[in-house]
Amino acid sequence: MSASAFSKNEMMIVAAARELAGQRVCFVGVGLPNIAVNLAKRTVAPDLELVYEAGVFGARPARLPLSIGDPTIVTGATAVTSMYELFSFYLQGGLIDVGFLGAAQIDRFGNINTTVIGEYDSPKTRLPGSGGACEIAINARQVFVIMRQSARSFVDRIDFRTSAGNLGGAEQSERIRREQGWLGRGPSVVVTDLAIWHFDDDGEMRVDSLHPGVTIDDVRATVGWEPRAAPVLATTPVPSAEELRLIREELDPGGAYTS
Amino acid sequence: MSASAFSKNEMMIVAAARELAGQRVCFVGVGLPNIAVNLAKRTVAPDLELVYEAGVFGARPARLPLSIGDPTIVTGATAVTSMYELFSFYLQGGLIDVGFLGAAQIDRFGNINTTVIGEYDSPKTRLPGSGGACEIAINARQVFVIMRQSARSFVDRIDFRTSAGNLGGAEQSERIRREQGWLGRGPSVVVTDLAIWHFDDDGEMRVDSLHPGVTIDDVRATVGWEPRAAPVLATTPVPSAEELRLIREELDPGGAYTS
Amino acid sequence: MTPDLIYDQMIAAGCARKLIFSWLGNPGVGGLGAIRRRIEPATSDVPGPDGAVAAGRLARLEVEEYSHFGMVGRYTAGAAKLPFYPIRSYFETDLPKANPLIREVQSPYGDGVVYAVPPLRPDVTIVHAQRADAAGNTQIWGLLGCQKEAAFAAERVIVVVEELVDEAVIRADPNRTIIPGLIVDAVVVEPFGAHPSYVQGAYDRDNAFYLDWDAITRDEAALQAWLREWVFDLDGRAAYVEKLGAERLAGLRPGSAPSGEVDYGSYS
Amino acid sequence: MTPDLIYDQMIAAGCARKLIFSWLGNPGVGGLGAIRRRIEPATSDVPGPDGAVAAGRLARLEVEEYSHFGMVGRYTAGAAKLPFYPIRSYFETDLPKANPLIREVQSPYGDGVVYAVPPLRPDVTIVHAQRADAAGNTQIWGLLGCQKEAAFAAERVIVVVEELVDEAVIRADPNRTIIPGLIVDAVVVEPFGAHPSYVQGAYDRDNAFYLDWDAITRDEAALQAWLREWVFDLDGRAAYVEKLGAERLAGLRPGSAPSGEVDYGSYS
Repeated sequence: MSASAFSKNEMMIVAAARELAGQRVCFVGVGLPNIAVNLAKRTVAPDLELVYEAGVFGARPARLPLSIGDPTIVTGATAVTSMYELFSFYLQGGLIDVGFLGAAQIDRFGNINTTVIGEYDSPKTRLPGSGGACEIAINARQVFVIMRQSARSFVDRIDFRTSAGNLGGAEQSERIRREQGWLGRGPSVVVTDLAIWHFDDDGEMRVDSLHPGVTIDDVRATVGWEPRAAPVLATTPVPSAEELRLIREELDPGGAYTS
Repeated sequence: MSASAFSKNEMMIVAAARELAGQRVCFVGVGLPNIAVNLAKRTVAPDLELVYEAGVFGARPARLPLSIGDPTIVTGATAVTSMYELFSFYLQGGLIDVGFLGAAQIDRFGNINTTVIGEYDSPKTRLPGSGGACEIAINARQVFVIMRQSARSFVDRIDFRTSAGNLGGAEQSERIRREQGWLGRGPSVVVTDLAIWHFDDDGEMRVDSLHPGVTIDDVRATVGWEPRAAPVLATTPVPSAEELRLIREELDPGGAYTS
Repeated sequence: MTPDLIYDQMIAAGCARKLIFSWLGNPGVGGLGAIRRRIEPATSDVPGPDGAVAAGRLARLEVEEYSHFGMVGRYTAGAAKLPFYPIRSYFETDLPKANPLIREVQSPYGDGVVYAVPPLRPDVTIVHAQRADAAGNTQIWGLLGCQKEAAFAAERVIVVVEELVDEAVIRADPNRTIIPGLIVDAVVVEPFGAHPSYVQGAYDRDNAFYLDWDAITRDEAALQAWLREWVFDLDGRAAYVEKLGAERLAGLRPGSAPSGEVDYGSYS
Repeated sequence: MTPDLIYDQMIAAGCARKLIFSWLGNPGVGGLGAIRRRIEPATSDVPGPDGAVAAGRLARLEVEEYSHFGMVGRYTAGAAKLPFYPIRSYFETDLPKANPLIREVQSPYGDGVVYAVPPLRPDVTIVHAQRADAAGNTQIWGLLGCQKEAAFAAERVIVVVEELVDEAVIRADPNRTIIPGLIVDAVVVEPFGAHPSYVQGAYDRDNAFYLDWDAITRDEAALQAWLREWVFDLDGRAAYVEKLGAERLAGLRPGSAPSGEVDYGSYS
């Protein structure tokens, strides 16, 4: 693949990383968020403080961490804490600006399923489960989501609500967040391999930007409801040569995430 | 003072230290317990694990700690923990064999006051307060008490119950300890400058041994109730030359506790 | 807490009846086939090609599921002998419906409700660490996870270490001691004992193993063959390490990143 | 939490209206006169010999009292944004009667009652530490007390350090970082800033000061004279340290007890 060509996954990761510009403290979820956040740290957000749920604040991974418990997130970090302290004082304590999550299913209000496809007691597919996602979803000030978009993942009804998004809409979400004293305002962006979505005032997600070569019909074909689009749809700027170099040479030379 | 002569305080500390023979893990209270336990560690209980509430397990103080937060309890210790972990996992978790406490007032059932003399809201004397004593009293498997004995300290009714002993007697104490799931069996010995007391089956303390030169009338004159005595009263063996040397040369050369 | 390859292996070998967890997977790679085959009816009905331990012959795996913080709270309550641990998670999720042990508790200050998780008291907690002394005083640096809480909560504790050190090494730096010998029942000295996972400062994750596992775990026959070759037919862990080969292990050694020293001061 | 000499000084100087605590005293020596005079009616009625700040002119000190674990629980709940923290203390004591904020809470598992303490969120937490970098990343060894919880619970955090170090020193040993710069509002570099108390590895407690304090604190006039000489008439902390004198401070230096080094490993 030449430097000017790029894969859908590369576009998704680059677009997600760029959303972190200006953010300060980011809780890094397992999988795609891990590579997107590490790319952001090397590009638009060099001062970003990376928080890993295994107990690291201020990580400076010398390579892409193979998992969210990789020793490279410890060496050179600002602080290592127990998970107890990380979840109690950093996350529930309200110090996280952005929680960056992946998802298997998402609905129009940004509610997330990472638990099961099918019935809980008799699942068609057993997924990893919450991990820290359900607590990140309500305690991080904002939630960013990165996931591949398909009719199986963008669904009208998620099979299990692992992590709360805008619940049944902004009105309900804001009331419950206020009543329960949640620190987070909920999901603010969803980046996929096709598009960038933000959330309307009523809490439903809206396509704002299509990745190069993607049409709104491509998006419709991969969403289980009639999706909303911004009046004027932007086109996501293509990955820069430097972004591609970082992904291909430093972060994911094996192409595990991006090929 | 010659090696064969000794003060009442020295006798008290020596007698208290000897009670620790065979014990494994001791939570060291502020004041007199500190010197008694450090003497025990150097004599009858070299394997005793000293726990200090400021967050040390397995202390090996090179000198008598000036307080229970002295840096000498850290250097050479097995482990340092936060107070949260010390109180949660070591004490409330049930790992402490003996809690060694001092007291300003004690009643016949071993209930302890270290809070106020007089009314709580308008005290005659404001004492230090609980510190960790109220939690040591119910969580340590046994409680040892060391205190000077006088009509002001051995009282019929304590002015404030800071730390639970045998409550109104063994029957009530055992019922509540069972119901509440307390790990401790309560007080088992009180060592004073005059005598050694243990507890009868009904939960009331009983003089078992008088220090050399002390009569039962001396004890009666310093107790605010009619004290019980064992049928045959022992005489506490005098301090050995080595015990006195350790106190005078190593532990309390200034005589702060023992003169 | 976070079942990964070693749980997949144990479950494939028939060692487990129930899984209490918050996240399961092959981190950064994919799924765990042995576990999925015992949870998903469509796959768990398929008998395995192997004898008694084939997945198809084993009962469905019971599942009791929390979030990470929920598991941390459970161990914390277990270690502290608390009847419950309060956390702010689970609101408006389906987890309390899936697990009736996640319950609400009222604040006694009239300011609302939080969720509670019950104490967890493992029969045995096994901790891997860089070093311990013969008395079991154990030091760990790098990620601490929930190992301290899980150890204090347990009935028995086994510590597996890369290196057995003199007591003086431990006592020179007491702030690094995570688990006191007081609660340790056995110390096992087993270098590379965490393979294919890593130990901070000692070796890296054997990522080839994790990648290879993805194919193995999808195929019950391959998994059982792996267990025969790498577990049942070997005489203990040392044989496993020898079979991995010195070259493979040497390739996992990281460069050096020393901590520097601090001074505790001598107060006598 | 444990008011000692510095609290006695602040209260004598009229800086406090209320004391929230679990133990008060001059550790290993005796009582705190300024505090007692503002709690005990018999003594607090006696006007002090000095002007506006004399104890007799000051209102009775409000008192809100817990045990050590209660205070630890309060800070923990404050740091974790929990509405309460459950502990097994206080049963069959007079403390819940003396402090109505100590309340019972039912276990949602039907296995009884524990006590709860409410969150404590200080306006400011001041922590003394061995070292921090310019961003406020703070490392402590030796006793940790409840400093981490108190810092995370606070609205603002001030760290006072013996030594300002390069960021690389902190990052070389991340397990020693107790407080991240993220929550620190100011770093104050003030060697001997903990005097008359100690700093692990840096200096010992100035025990003569504690012993001397016993006479000073019993006498309001002597205490006010001490405040004039050592606080009000001095131009900051450096002047206080200079006035103590190099010889006195040199006598507080401990011998060396190095921690040894560990290796975090370089994974790139």
